[in-house]
Amino acid sequence: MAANHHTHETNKPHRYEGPKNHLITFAVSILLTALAFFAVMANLGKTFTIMFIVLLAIVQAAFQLYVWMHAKDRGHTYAKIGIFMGGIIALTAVAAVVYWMWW
Amino acid sequence: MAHAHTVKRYTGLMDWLTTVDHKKIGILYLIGGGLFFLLGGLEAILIRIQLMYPQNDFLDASTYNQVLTMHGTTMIFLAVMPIIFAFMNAIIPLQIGARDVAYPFVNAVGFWMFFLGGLLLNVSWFFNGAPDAGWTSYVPLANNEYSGKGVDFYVLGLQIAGIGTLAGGINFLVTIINMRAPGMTFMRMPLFTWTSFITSALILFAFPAITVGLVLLMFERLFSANYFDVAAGGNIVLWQHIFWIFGHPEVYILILPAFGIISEIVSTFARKRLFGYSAMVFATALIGFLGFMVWVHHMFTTGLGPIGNAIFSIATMLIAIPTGIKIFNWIFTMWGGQYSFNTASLFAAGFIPTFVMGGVTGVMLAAPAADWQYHDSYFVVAHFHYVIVGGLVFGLLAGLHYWWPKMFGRMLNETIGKFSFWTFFIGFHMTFLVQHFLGLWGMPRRIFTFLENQGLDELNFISTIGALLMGVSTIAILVNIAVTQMKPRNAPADPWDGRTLEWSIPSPAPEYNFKQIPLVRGLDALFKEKIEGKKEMTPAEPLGPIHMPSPSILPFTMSIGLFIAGFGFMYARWDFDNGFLDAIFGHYIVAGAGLLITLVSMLLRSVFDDHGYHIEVEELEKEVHA
Amino acid sequence: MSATHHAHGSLPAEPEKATLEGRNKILGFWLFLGGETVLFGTLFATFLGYNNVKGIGDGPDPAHLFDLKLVALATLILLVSSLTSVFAVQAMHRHDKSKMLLWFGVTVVLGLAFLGLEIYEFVHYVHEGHTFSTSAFSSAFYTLVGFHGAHVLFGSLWIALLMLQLVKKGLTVVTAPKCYVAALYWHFVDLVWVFIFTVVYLMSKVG
Amino acid sequence: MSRWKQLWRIVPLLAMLSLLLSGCGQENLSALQPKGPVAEKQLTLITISISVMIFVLIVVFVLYAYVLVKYRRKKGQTEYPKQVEGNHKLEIIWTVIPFFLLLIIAVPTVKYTFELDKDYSKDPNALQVRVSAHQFWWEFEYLDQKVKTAQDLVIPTGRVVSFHLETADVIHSFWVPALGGKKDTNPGMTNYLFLKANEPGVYLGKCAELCGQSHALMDFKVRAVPQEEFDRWITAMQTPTKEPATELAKQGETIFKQSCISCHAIYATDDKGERRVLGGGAGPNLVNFGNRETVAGILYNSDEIGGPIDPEKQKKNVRDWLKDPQKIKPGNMMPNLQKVEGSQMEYVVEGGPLSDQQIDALVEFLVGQKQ
Ligand code: HEA
Ligand code: HEA
Ligand SMILES: [Cu+2]
Repeated sequence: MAANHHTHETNKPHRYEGPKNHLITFAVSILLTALAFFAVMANLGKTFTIMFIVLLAIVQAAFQLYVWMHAKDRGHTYAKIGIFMGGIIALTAVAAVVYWMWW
Repeated sequence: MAHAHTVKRYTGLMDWLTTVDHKKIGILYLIGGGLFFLLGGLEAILIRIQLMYPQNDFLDASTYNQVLTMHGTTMIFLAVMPIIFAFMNAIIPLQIGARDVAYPFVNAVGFWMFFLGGLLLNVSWFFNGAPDAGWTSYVPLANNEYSGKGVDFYVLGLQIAGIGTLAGGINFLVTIINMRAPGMTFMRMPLFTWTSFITSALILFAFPAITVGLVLLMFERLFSANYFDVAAGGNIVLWQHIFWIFGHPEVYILILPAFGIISEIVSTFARKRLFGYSAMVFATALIGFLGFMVWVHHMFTTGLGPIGNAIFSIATMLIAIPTGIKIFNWIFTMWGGQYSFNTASLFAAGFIPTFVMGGVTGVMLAAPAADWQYHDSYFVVAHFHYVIVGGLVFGLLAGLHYWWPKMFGRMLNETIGKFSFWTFFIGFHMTFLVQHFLGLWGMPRRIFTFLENQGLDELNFISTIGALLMGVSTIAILVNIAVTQMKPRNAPADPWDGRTLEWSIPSPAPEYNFKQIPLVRGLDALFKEKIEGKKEMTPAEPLGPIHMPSPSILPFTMSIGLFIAGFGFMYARWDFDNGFLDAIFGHYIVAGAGLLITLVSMLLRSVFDDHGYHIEVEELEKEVHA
Repeated sequence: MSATHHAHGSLPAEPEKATLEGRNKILGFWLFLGGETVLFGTLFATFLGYNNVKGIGDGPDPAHLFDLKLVALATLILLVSSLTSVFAVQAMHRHDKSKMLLWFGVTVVLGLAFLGLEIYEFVHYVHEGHTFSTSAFSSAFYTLVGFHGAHVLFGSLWIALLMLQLVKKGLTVVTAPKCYVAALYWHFVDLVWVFIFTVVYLMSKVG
Repeated sequence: MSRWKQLWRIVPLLAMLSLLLSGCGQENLSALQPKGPVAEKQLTLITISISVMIFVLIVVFVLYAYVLVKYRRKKGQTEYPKQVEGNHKLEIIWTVIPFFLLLIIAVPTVKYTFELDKDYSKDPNALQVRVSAHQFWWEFEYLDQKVKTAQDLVIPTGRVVSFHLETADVIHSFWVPALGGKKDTNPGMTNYLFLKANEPGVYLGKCAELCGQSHALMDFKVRAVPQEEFDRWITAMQTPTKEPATELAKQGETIFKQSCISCHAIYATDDKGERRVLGGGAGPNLVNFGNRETVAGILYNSDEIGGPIDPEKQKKNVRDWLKDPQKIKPGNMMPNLQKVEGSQMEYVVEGGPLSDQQIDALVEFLVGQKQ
């Protein structure tokens, strides 16, 4: 990955992008939030519900990251690496505290 | 571009307070970190004098705990990290062929935050005593109930310094990603730049954890939160997790740049390219990643149970593999080379075996069942001083002698340099080799004294003598600097027959670094030109005016604001016995005023754009002959 | 490669990426968000440490305390504000300053509305005996949610300030990256809320 | 070959090192002279890993010494040496070999980590002792025997002792290097640790987690005795001491009951004239105090560790302690009995300040606390 190649990639002329994807993301967000809400109301069992709603949150976050925050566009390699690493480390911390704080 | 020509240049003190030049900031970091190193070293000497004899009463128990805490905290956060930042600032832009860092302003903010945060921490000596709960500040010992006011200084001082470090880390990540010269691909970057890159990434991901930790401790101590109060459902292990989620990556933040420095020096003085360059890069990244997955090895005796202990034990041991790759690659860089000895290369040569000795004891510590014997004993003290002093400090001293001409334009004295190497090397091993045995023989760490008749007397005495020898060495280094400073500024551009870009420009580097951005054609860019018979780099652009950022006092005022706010928060609930002081602290007026100074500075920065100024071609031509 | 070279010329399609300074700013900001992820991760860990396992301590049971209706409304507000900040950035790409101001304005108003709700909620909880110092759990709760609230507050002020700059200086290659970055920040704050909504509020009602 | 010659030079050095390793350290304190199966296993693990590490060090040092000697720059070398990029075969070797070396350590590590973390707290054959750590002293409660003591832990040899580790204040860590260890005492939680002594003896115990000013002085003693002697000791602990014989000691008991008993438990005569354990638990339990190895865990009553008690020494120790406890253990919770210039302990004990004569009475009473 050459340096000039990199500057090049961010300089690509940009097509004007309509609001369609953004609106879809909005609809997805609302939908997923509502779904999580109903999943909790529906009493599907503790472990399942928790896993399910956390999964929904992750999906929604991914949508927002990729569409609203443009992580899907070119020139976002480091942005994605940054968020992804941050996420892994955050998750490790959460998992550790949940498993190894009380015994 | 009518407005761009008003050149604002300050001189004297104002110049240093307002500078946004990465090379000057590098020097500021070196001075700041250097002063704190002397302070931390002095504290180490006090520790060692107290432990010279059994039941010595040179320091009392309470003072000892303060000295101990401040020694660890100062050394880690305020001495070696800033010195690392000094080299990153002074060298990275030069190594990647850049005129500047990505955010000159933020860079200055980073320095001042570190410096004032460090100052805040250290003025605790003059107020209500220094922090005394160890550099790890385990709760509940660090809660109000069991420790002095000093821990507030720890919390706020480190918080401010930490924000500065984070800012610096992001600056270097972006600089390295976006500011490389044409042809300087990632896989052509010098290893110091690479390791600093990974270190910056570790800073980015590790410091937020300690930020949260310090916030929790601050709220617990100053605002009656209850995270760590067992009676309120709190749990003290949380602090240990958060501290070490930060703390372990922190030790790799420290050591990786030293690996980089050693790689540069070994390769330069062996006159050979680095053996296994790609493996070195890969190993660095792997160490960085694994570094986040092993923190529980500091908590083997906390009682997490065998499953957790075993998992983190194996993860920890794995780090030996990429580190070993580095060690062997250095040795094989020298293999078939022509290693020559001067102060810089001696320190680098001393690094390799010494660091390995520290590393292998690390792997020993990684075995939980055995660590139950080592933990919190002098064996651990020996381990981490072997990696930190024998590793990192050797690396930094090597770097100091290596890059001194580039930073200051003068060559350090070799005779004094060699003297300081040998005294440091011998003193170091004398101090810390015996501590392994002290630990195994049953001496716990963090004790202000030990009883006689426990078989610990002789080794402690030897250890103290060694520390004094390191003190002699440190003084020799200071003398060397003073002597050198009195000599004329006549260092050649390339005193060591260097291989990387920083040696292609004058010593010290001009403020714009490269008159023309160089075109990089391979690894060891300068060396590549040299063997093709060229004297200097091929420029990648025609000579033209160079845009420079303006100096600014705002980084300084921002940090001063936080410094004041720190005091305000600490003493908000304090009884001064003085109506006026009680009023202004008690109503958060001081805290608010401090924050206001910071916010207004930020606002000013945001509202008034910095157009910078240009250095014109005529000026550039002139400076070449000057 | 200076900002000033472009400042007065015709604006490129993506003004935020036209200068090296702008690109640096965006990249650095993304990385900063990576750090923020760890920051919030640690706060979530703290919260979960006290929520999930044992040690809830004194004070009212969160399962009864938390009012999901209010939180759902807050969620909606924040989601919409995220969308409006997208619109602002799109307007920026069309070089439509007044639409930009409009959408950013809506974003700020929604942000403040969210904050209002949150303050109302906190006051209510405190009346119920769920104060900052009630228990480890309550301390962790206020720290996590409060940190997020502080982010919303900061974001609102920041975007408001940028609107002022837009009015005064216009849309240039200097102001554009700032606006883009502020929008990124706003999305991130919204994204964190998605997890707070899930982990703090919804999960308190599970089981 | 010169490389092998280099190796031989290191051998005497190594021999010295291992001598230092095995022969030294004080018996009863050193982790290298294990006196029980836990410490023995830990030493095995330590030995395995040290051997691997010494092997690594030899390899690195020999290679390195060779390189430093052979490839230093010589006069007249102006040409650059050959620029070598790397060598895949070599790189694979130094990735794979360390991996296997690690395996040698990892297997026993995992095995012992599980083995030594076994929970004996429900095992009827194990002696159950609750350890309660305080700033800066240790309390030991024999759960089945209903006996409490402080500073001196008495255990039977050849029997697993299961410790229930707790704390009254901050984190401490329970460590007896010669028997094995260690584990933290965490507020609000109980940790379990088991140890076993092979042979009779007195082993030194330490606090291994910074716990405040006198962390350094938070020592305790483990006296391992044969089972019968242990049983006798338990019986002695359970049997009330006799009324003090001398006037002085009687006076001492009166002062004790007035000034000390709110914190310290001891056998004394209650209102009904019955002798039983009276007193609070905020300070160390003083039952059988006269038989303790030390005063305050650090002032030795005998000339050598585990030796017979020297009554004069013991009296002096008790008196020194009572006259200025802050000097001996800075930051401890015990109030002053007399006025002490510049003491960091602000208050003086209830009924105090005591005269020198009263202190003598207390000393007399306390040293008499034994069967
Ligand atoms: C620069 C700092 C630094 C570095 C680089 C390291 C490196 C390592 N550390 Fe260390 N460590 C500290 C600083 C550092 N440490 C500090 C400050 C503490 C104490 C904190 C406190 O409590 O105050 C500590 C404590 C500490 C502990 C906790 C001990 C305890 O408190 O009980 C452990 C346990 O696993 C550990 C392990 C390791 C390991 C496995 C490495 C590895 O990275 C080492 C890897 C290197 C090698 C192994 C050598 C080279 C390799 C070869 C030649 C290949 C062949 C080798 C083998 C097959 C073994 N360290
Ligand atoms: C970067 C980190 C670093 C560095 C460089 C050092 C350097 C040294 N350290 Fe320390 N150390 C720590 C980090 C570090 N240390 C940490 C984290 C702890 C744990 C703290 C804790 O438990 O909480 C610790 C603990 C620690 C202990 C254990 C104390 C205890 O547990 O009770 C000891 C004891 O020997 C010690 C000694 C030394 C010595 C002799 C040096 C020497 O190498 C120092 C050499 C330097 C000098 C000798 C300079 C002397 C200065 C002058 C001569 C000039 C003076 C003049 C002026 C000020 C104008 N250190
Ligand atoms: Cu570690």
